[in-house]
Amino acid sequence: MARLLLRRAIHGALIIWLVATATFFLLHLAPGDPIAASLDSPLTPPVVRTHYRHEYGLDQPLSVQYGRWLVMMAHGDFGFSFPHRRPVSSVIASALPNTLLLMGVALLLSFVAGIALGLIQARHRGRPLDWGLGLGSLFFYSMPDFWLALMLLFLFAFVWHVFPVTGMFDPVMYPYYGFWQRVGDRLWHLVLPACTLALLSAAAIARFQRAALLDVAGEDFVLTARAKGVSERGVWLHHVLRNALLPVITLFGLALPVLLGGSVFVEKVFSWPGMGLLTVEAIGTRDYPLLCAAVVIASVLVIGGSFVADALYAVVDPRVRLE
Amino acid sequence: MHPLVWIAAAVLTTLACGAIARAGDGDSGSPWRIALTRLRDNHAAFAALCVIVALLIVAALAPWLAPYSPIAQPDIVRLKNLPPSLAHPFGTDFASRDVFSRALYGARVSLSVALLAIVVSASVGTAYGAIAGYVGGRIDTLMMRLIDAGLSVPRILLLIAVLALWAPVPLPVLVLLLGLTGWFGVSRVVRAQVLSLRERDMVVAARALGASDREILWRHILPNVLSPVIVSITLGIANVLIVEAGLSYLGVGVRPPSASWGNMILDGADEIASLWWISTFPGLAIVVTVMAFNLLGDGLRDALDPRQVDG
Amino acid sequence: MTSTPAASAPLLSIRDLSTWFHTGGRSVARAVDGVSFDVMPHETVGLVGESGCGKSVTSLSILRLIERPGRIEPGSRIDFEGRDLLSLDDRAIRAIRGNRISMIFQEPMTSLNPVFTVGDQIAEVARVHSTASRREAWERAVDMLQQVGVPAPADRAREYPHQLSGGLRQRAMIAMALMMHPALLIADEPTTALDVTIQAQILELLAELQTRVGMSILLITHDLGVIAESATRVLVMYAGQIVEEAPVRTLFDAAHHPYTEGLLSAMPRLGDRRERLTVIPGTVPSPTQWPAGCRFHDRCAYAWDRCRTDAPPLYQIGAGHVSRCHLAAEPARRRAPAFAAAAPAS
Amino acid sequence: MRHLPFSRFVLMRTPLVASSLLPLLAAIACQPGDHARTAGDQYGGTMVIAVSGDADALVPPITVNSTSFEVDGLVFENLARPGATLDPIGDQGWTGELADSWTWGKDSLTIAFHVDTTARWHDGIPVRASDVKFTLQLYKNPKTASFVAPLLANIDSVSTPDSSTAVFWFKKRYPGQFYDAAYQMRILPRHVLAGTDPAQLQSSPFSRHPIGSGPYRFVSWMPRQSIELAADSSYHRGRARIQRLIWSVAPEYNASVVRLMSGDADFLEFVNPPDIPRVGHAPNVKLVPYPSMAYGYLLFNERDPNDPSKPNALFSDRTLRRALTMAIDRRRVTRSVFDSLGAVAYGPYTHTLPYFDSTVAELPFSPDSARRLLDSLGWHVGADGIRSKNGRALRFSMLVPTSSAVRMQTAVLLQAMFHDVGVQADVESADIGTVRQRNEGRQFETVIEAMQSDGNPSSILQSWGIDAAKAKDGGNAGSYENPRFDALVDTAVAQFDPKRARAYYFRAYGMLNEDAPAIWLWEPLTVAAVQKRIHPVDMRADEWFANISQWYIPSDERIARDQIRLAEVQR
Repeated sequence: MARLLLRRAIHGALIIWLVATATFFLLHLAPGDPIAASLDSPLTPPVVRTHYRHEYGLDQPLSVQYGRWLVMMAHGDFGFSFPHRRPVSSVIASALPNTLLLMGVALLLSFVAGIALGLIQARHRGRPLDWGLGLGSLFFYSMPDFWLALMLLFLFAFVWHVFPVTGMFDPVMYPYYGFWQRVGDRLWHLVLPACTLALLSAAAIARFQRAALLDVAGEDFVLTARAKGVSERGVWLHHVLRNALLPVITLFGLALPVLLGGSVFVEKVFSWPGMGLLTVEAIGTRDYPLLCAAVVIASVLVIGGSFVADALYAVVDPRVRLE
Repeated sequence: MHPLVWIAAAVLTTLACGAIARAGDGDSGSPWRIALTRLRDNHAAFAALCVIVALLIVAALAPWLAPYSPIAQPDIVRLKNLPPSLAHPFGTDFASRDVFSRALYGARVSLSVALLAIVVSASVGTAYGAIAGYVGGRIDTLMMRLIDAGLSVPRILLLIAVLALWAPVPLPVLVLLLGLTGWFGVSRVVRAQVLSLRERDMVVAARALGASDREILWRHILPNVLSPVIVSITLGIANVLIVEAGLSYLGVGVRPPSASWGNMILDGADEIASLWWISTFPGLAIVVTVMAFNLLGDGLRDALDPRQVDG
Repeated sequence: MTSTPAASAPLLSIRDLSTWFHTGGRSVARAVDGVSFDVMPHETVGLVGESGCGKSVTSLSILRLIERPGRIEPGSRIDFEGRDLLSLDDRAIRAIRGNRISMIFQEPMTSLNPVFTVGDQIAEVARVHSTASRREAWERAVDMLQQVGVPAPADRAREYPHQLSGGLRQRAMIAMALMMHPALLIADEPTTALDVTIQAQILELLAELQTRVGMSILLITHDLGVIAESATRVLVMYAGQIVEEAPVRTLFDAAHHPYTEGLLSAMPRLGDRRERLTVIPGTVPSPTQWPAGCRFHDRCAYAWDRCRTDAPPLYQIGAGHVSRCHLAAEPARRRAPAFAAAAPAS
Repeated sequence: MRHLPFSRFVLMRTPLVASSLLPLLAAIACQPGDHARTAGDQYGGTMVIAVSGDADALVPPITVNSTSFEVDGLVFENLARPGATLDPIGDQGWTGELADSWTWGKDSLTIAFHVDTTARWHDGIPVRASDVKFTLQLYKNPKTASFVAPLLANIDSVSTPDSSTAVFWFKKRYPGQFYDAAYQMRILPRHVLAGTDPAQLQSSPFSRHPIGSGPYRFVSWMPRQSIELAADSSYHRGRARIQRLIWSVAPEYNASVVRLMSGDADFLEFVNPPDIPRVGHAPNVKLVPYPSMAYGYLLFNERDPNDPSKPNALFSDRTLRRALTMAIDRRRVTRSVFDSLGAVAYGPYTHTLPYFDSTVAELPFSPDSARRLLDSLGWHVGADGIRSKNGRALRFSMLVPTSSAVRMQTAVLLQAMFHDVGVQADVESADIGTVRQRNEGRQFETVIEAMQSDGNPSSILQSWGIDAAKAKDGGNAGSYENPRFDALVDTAVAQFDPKRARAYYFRAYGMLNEDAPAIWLWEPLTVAAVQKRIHPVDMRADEWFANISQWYIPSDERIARDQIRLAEVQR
């Protein structure tokens, strides 16, 4: 088991290195650089740009830059973000938790909602409720995430004025709130972005969960359970769901990259100060060190996510656990 | 794409629909015939197919159907930003262009980008998966590791980065990029299928009879891989449509003045509160189209599944 | 219609049971089509037939385990211990399932839930049907495993199904079924998936338990060898109907229905695991389109005009022996031996 | 010239809609009774400023970012501040800020500023002349790499005869002397920064927590979310009336509008024209138009994009440029993009500034003349409706930054007008970094530029002079070279009499219209949206926030967030 873990860790590290290197060259070979992108006023004296290019080694040959960067990464130093005028690690430290919060809540919401929906649909298989819910989740599943975000923003924030439209908390009052008020304020700000993200993946999970449940519902042991006199509720919640959760756990690993991609749009529309927005802005400003770090972190998340999913699978499925 | 290509596509799909509608009862006959019958009996999938055909026809006939030119700016001061009316069912945008006409032409751009991109990913994915599955062993492992690496990068981030950094990217390159980042799933499906087929009797027999690897791949394995690939393609089109819309929404996909549904949403995104129609209608068009392809994909999966038994 | 000589009241009495599957469109699959029979207390009744003849659907109908689009048609009647099972509400029928009537199935691997321990699944029966606490239920489960001959039952109970051998799994299934000392055990192909030696052990175990618990068994199988060993009375099913009923000895000595004849002449030795008896020419017809007249006529070596048009009734042949064949009326048409040439050479 | 942040304008969003908006504005702008109250109860309150981007480093010499520019403008002080006309010549209309008085040297090569002795840094230390001297050294230090340094080239040094007098020594006499000395630099605290390596300024703690001498002191900064300032009660020019200022960051413009209308934000610097009716009808919001110094134009590259040593095959031809200019209905474009909130640009200098020439001879809009001119140059219309000459089609690309919806929209409008006269112009959009880089490298055919002019007319040589064309990545990206133009500006710069300077400048502007190195398109009128409880809201074109310390919130109009007490602010 330990050897297996080690092997997976090495594979993961290799993949991350591959991805990071590809990103590095992709960025540095592209036209433009962070200095030109940040000092964008035509009135900026050229000497200033030259100065900063030299300071950040952007005037060095690419191979030298790559070598330096590798050494820095090996020491856990992500470099300095010129547009933010801060070390990349500090920029990311202020953004990553926000994204993790958003994704965590969205993940939880989407799995709970998706599994519940799938269960309702499967229990009412072939009836109008199943049909309606199926069409409904397909509708959301087929929606571009940014458009859903825009529409929710339009309806809830512009037309009905129900939820706040930007940020993670009220910038003015937050410092003066008590603990519970703060929690409430944060949750209030979380509703729209988390629901947007959750709706999209919940729709996918519901579709998947329904199929998995129906697969399991046809198994012999379900008939056994019924023949034992177990109630319908017990059959579905105990016997069927427990088995049908296994394939859904693998979705956990697959959902992460989807959520990461979705968070780019959702964070943009709702001005959520997380990694997705940071990355999009960093592309605009050609913030190489920040972008490289963001890509590395994204792939760590994705690889880590699938790792966790596998581990979870092993915990839940006795057949895998004991072999 | 050339309008003739569009018309051809629409005609072919219509013929396919006709064939499906005329197909006899599927209790007997070839697997394809059974699949067609099943598809016809699946009302939702069949409706979706009709929607897709209609969309293809609309896209093909856009120049004749659209009331205005998609790029004409009849009066940039007085006719801009009009709300929906009889003359302009979807309203007009900032340059006094008719949103309805642009949505029709947008169907062309969005659909052709999606279709062509999926052709790229399906061919690359099938080839890659077939080779990996057929060769097996260490090469297969290595090839699958590469897929893992590819899948660990969020696709949308990668595309945004490439497209923004190397802007402006011409449309064919955009299509290529969309295709080349979307084949991992297909190749996994194909590989799994090939792995299981490799040991089947007919392949073993063909090998015993001295057939070459290429012949076996071509004659025995690929035809059997076709149905999962068809399903992947249909669902893939839905996915590519969304990805392209997202990129265009960020301003790095299809560039103006060409109308794609995504960049039409961008046109109105900042003014969603004042000029809701500019973003809403193209968004609905995407939802309907993507839904149709998803429904059709689901239907095809059920129809082509040999395990599925009637009743 | 049936002719049970015993004086006591039947434990289970089925009359005109029809279970049809409405698969959409115009076609209706009449999987079980007017079946009637009785099961007496302490009796073992065998139900035989090829796959697709309606055996399993009959057994599932008894416990009302038929799911949509299947439906037990109005006019059917199933009386058990004096109660009409078809008129019970959901709660009441659940109280009977696994309690007064239990079932065991062909494939013990897939019939056990892979994510729960064996003991847990056996104990669940007690938890559902009694007020036993978790612990009591568990202890009874271990005790039951011991009774069905599982060695080291306390350890086995903590294991998952995939960790047990096929024989032990089936024993676990039996333990689960007998947990509440049912009056009737429906055993649907209980030995088909097992090795020959294990098959014998399981049949022995069932016989032993039957005497100990004092229950009736409805034994469903396609294997006449199993019937010969265990059953006292045999029902032969074909195309959704009972075509012959007889005491086991009568059936083996003097089968009347050509279909039974075919089954007997193709009878595999104990342990032959062939799914389908291939020696009768043709296959079971589709339940959506039963043939007119006698449903067996197109596979029957004796069939004549009448068989193609008139559906035969159940003819009384002897004591407790009925057959659904016009030969009962025109015995002269039987030319022997109908299937000898087709019998396997070995 | 003065360095101004540029990104605000770059990010300006899609304008659209509506008929005449000016009445709406006029009605709201003249709020009576703004000054009717006494000042006694006017201290206090909170103003939330909605901005689209976070600050970078809060150190004036190196910041390029508009939010930083605003925050720094209130934390730090200049020596003096200009009057409303922003006249860069001489010291007419200027008032003291950190300096309370100044005297010119006899030869006009020195100016002695007397630093207000009551001025204190926010940590309590008095401001001294030595801080001024230190500031100049820091700005000019090459290791600082300040954008402002080149603008200080004519200042030789600062001497400090006593602790409150800072004497600026100039290398030569010139009209902009006072402007450069008093307004280019924000004075920094020597006692805090003396130990900091100028090259490390951006990563110093100071850049995250600045200490200045201005009306507001720094309180807190939550990266990418908000920055908070509080009125400094001991400010030497009198405590600012609004107690707290909070910059709240939301990259989406939409969100800022909604927050303003719902009352969550108090101030939005720029409202898109299409939103003006909606925002204007919100009961709690007033719209305040104020002059802007931005203008947009389509710049022709007179050099070959592939080889800058060669002239451009198309745009080196003055007649062709003139013809293309005449093909564009600039009034219509402006009206479409900005409705009534924009004016046609006449050159690289806006209406609001003192050296604007409203009589300049612009090229007329005349598609017919354009066609005639193109015909006469040998560009004839082909079968596809596009002109060509010797097999080369009259076709070029217009480079536009994706982030600027205004310019994207302009490009689409221009495209259709060019097409009318048989010219094919392709829109080529790229992100702002790429656009800038290609400008530097002269790798474009035409580009739609938007500029923020400063008050100083002499700076046009930075964008249109020969030196700026020849220098590698100099500011004259289009490589317009006309020695007569350079001579006219040089002469104008040397004039100490504003009237005579004006005459020369006007002739130079005329040349920029005659030669058509660019198609001058539009200058937008900026409209800010402010909560009605904030008074009196007067804004200056270069720094909207210049007078913010005089704004107030009457006590009877305060809302919940205005009630937070001072003690709590100093948590």
